Amino acid sequence: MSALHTVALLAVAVTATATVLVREPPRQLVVAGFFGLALAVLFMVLGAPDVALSQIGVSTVAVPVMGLLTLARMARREDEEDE
Amino acid sequence: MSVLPYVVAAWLLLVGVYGAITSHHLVHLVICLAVAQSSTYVLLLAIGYRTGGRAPIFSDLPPGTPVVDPVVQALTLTDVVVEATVSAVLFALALQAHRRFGTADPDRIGTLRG
Amino acid sequence: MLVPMAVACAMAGASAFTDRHQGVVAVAGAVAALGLTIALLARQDTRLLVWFGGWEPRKGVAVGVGFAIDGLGAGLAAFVGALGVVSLVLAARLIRVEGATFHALMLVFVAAMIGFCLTGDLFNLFVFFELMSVSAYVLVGYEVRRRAALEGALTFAVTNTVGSILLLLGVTLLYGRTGALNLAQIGRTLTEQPADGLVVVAFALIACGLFVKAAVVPFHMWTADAYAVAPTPVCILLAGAFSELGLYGIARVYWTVFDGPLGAHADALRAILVVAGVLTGLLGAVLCAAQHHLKRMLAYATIAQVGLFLVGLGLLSADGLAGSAVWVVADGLVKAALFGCVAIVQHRCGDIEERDLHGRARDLRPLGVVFVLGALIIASLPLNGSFLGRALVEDAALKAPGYAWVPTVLLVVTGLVGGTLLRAAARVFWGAGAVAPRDPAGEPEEEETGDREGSASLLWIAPVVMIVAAVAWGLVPGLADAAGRAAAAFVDSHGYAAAVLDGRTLPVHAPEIPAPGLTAYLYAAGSLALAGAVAAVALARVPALPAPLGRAVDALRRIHSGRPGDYVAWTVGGAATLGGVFALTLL
Amino acid sequence: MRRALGLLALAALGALLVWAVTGLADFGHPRGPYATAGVDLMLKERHVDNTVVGVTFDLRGIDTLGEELILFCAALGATLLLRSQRGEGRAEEAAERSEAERPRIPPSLRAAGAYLVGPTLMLAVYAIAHGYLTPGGGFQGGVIAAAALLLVYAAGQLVAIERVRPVALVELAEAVGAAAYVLVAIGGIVFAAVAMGNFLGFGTEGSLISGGTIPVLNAAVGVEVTGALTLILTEFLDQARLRHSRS
Repeated sequence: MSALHTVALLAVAVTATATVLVREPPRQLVVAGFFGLALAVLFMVLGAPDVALSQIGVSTVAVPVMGLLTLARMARREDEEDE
Repeated sequence: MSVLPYVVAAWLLLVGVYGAITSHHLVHLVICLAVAQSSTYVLLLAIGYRTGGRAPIFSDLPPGTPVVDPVVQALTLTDVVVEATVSAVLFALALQAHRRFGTADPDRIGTLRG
Repeated sequence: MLVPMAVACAMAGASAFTDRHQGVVAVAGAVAALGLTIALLARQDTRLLVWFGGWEPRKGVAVGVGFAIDGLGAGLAAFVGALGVVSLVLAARLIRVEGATFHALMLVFVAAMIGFCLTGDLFNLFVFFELMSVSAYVLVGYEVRRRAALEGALTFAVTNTVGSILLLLGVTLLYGRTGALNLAQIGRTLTEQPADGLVVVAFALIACGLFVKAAVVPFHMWTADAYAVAPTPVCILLAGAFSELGLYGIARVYWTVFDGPLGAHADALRAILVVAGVLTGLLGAVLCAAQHHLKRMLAYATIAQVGLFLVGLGLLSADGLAGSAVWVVADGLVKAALFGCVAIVQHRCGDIEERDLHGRARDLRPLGVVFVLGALIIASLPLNGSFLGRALVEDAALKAPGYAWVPTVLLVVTGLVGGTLLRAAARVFWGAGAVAPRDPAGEPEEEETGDREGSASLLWIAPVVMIVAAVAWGLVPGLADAAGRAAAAFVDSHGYAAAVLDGRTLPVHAPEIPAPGLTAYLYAAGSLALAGAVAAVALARVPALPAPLGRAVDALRRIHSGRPGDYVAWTVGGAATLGGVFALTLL
Repeated sequence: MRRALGLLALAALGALLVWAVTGLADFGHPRGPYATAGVDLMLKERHVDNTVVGVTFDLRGIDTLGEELILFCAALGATLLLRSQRGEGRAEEAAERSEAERPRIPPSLRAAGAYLVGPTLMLAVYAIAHGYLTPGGGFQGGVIAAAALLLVYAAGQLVAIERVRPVALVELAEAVGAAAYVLVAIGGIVFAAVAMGNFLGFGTEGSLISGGTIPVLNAAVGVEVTGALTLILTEFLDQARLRHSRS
């Protein structure tokens, strides 16, 4: 249980809380990306490079982008309904 | 302090589910579920960690070096991919729901009762 | 031995979804699955062990993933395979399939359920659990153009995701304690020391995950929303096998892992499970009676029946388990038949609301006969599968001290459900009774997209075959004894561990399974009478419920708000409650 | 009321969880025979250096098979759900496409491009440095490939602001989607075939199951993951790009 572990864990906890508490979807997705990064760092510290790698790919890139695209689609549709 | 990793894992679950309960936007809901799911990764890897252990990849290690548990890493890999796929399906559903109902608020979606 | 089948399904799925003969390929794959599982069932005398990749246990330490196939698991798997064939055949007629995606998903769904029945590894259990969930989300939401389908799929997916997270956390805790993932191995390691908080909480988490699947109160909220909107073939699989598999998972995990460490508190656990089952049964029955949307009615009927199965399982005795097993199969067949009937009515009349259909299906009366027969079987008409299974459960309950009241509950629940279905049949097929009152909570349902043209002869055959099978199932000679033997082997955790880890087979002494006695016939008569009474009262428009009761029912229905947030809240609440109760009683 | 119930339940659940985890072995001192056994078997009997890959694809290969099926389902499902809403005939799609010229790029997408360049570059660098360490991690390879395509696409989105006619991009998306279909199918079949060979080898140990199958499975998984993720992301991108022509 080194200081490194502690820092990484706390970073994960904080970013996770932020991810949940930030309610505006686009911003939240960005926060979620940083949460994914924090997780990946933690995994590195825990000696799991493979997991860290796929974690970066999934929860830093894939999931937020899917969310952003979903939001983009929703936003555009709402614009059309306004028009 | 040796339970801190486990407590953090539990915290991830709680905060994620809390977000899911109080969510007012489907995308937010999905992300909160992802957070909750990540608690399982943390718990798995924390359980498998061995103090002073190296990553269980022996290309640059002499055999016999203490390493962290490779099994939990394999499980976590599976888990990560599962989360990604579930999120994808949920996002797709959310998109369709927004199209049909004109809202992304899970509480204002609803034709089924009782 | 299983996996060639699962893989065959996967490949059929993959190829089906590149070429165009998907229907044939799919049915062929399902039939292959059925054949293989029946072959498994045929040799149910001993446990069949399959260690994938040939990773035999080393010095009693299971290093690989193994399937431990025993009678009950193989039987359930074969049953799933059969249902899969039926629903795929129906799908060929019933659903306008775009591409082959639907068949591919159905095959994967069936394969996952079969694997879930056979696996002997905890994490592998989770993987198959997740696999069937994901395929089911998509299948439920298959008819994307209907709002209800989307909503059902959403709540279904959200709630079950939470459930699977809880399940996986429980698995992780167990791995952290025992460093093993093989069920038998975990059980053996856990018995070495007294159970503590970790074991109990892990059990609670795993149970919650599986209860969500099994739709046990209060984890049942998503069920009606999902079942009511899924395409009929999917409904057959969901209502016939999906929920029941949750219970099977509980039984499997309990009798391999937690029987040893928690065996000392079996009485407390028995009480908890039976009470949960009774609550589920009663709630399901009441809500079923309050329904006018035929498919939702059947969905709540499923919940009620699942509760009763949980009672049989929760008695934690071999014959109770055997009873539930027999009952599950019969009920699955009946449910398939009923859903088939509803599908035909919908196909003809383009409507599914009992009140709108009032008397409009007069020309389908033969079908109405099938429907009525199904309702009567649910109310445990003697000499059929349901009756046999229920009789076994009743015997088990009467044997267990302090549970003599259970058969009465079974009587009430089955009577209520059967009566409701009779009422619906009388209204829809014979136009009996006055037009049902407008349903305050329900809202008009869009039509399901099914091809109207094309002969429905196939549709007609399926329900008849199912209902006949359900009756015949109860007449299979020696069925009760076979089920009893299988169940006895199932609950014998020491024998399981010895077979899996040491390759030794211990002798199993099967319980004495009596033929259904007089009491069984009396109870059956009772629930049949109750069913008739319920139907008559409902049709005669006697003010069925005193006002406060009516308000209570409305309140109950309002709880099922269709909001994911609420459902998640209920799920977590249930998890906390279950965990708390376990913590208080099992230590 | 829901929030209150939820908080209450969560508090109780949290208490239970904390109670449970105190029963775990101290952090850094795992128990159990599985880990060491797995490492030894991988090194002695399979001669694979990356024991994680070994465990994933050999010791617990069946889990990975199931997981690939999950991916398969999700890819099919996302496609199904997303395609259906513009699947009502090519004509309409063509209309949508013509409308899709010079779309207003929503700010969130710019945010996507801007925020994701950093992490993804880091990812790429890390992948290169890490590739030597783990010969072919199927997931990682697949994820990175998909992410790379995604970055290209995001860049395309940013470029599209400068009035590059986006029709080409849509066509590209369609093509990539179609290709991804095939990839998923092939990946699934190859994986299943090899895995089945592996399982059917039950009894004749060592013959079929050697370190030899691991790279194959690895490759198959890589193909499958790439295909599936690419397919899913492409579908979402199409959604974001095509204009919705019905109310």
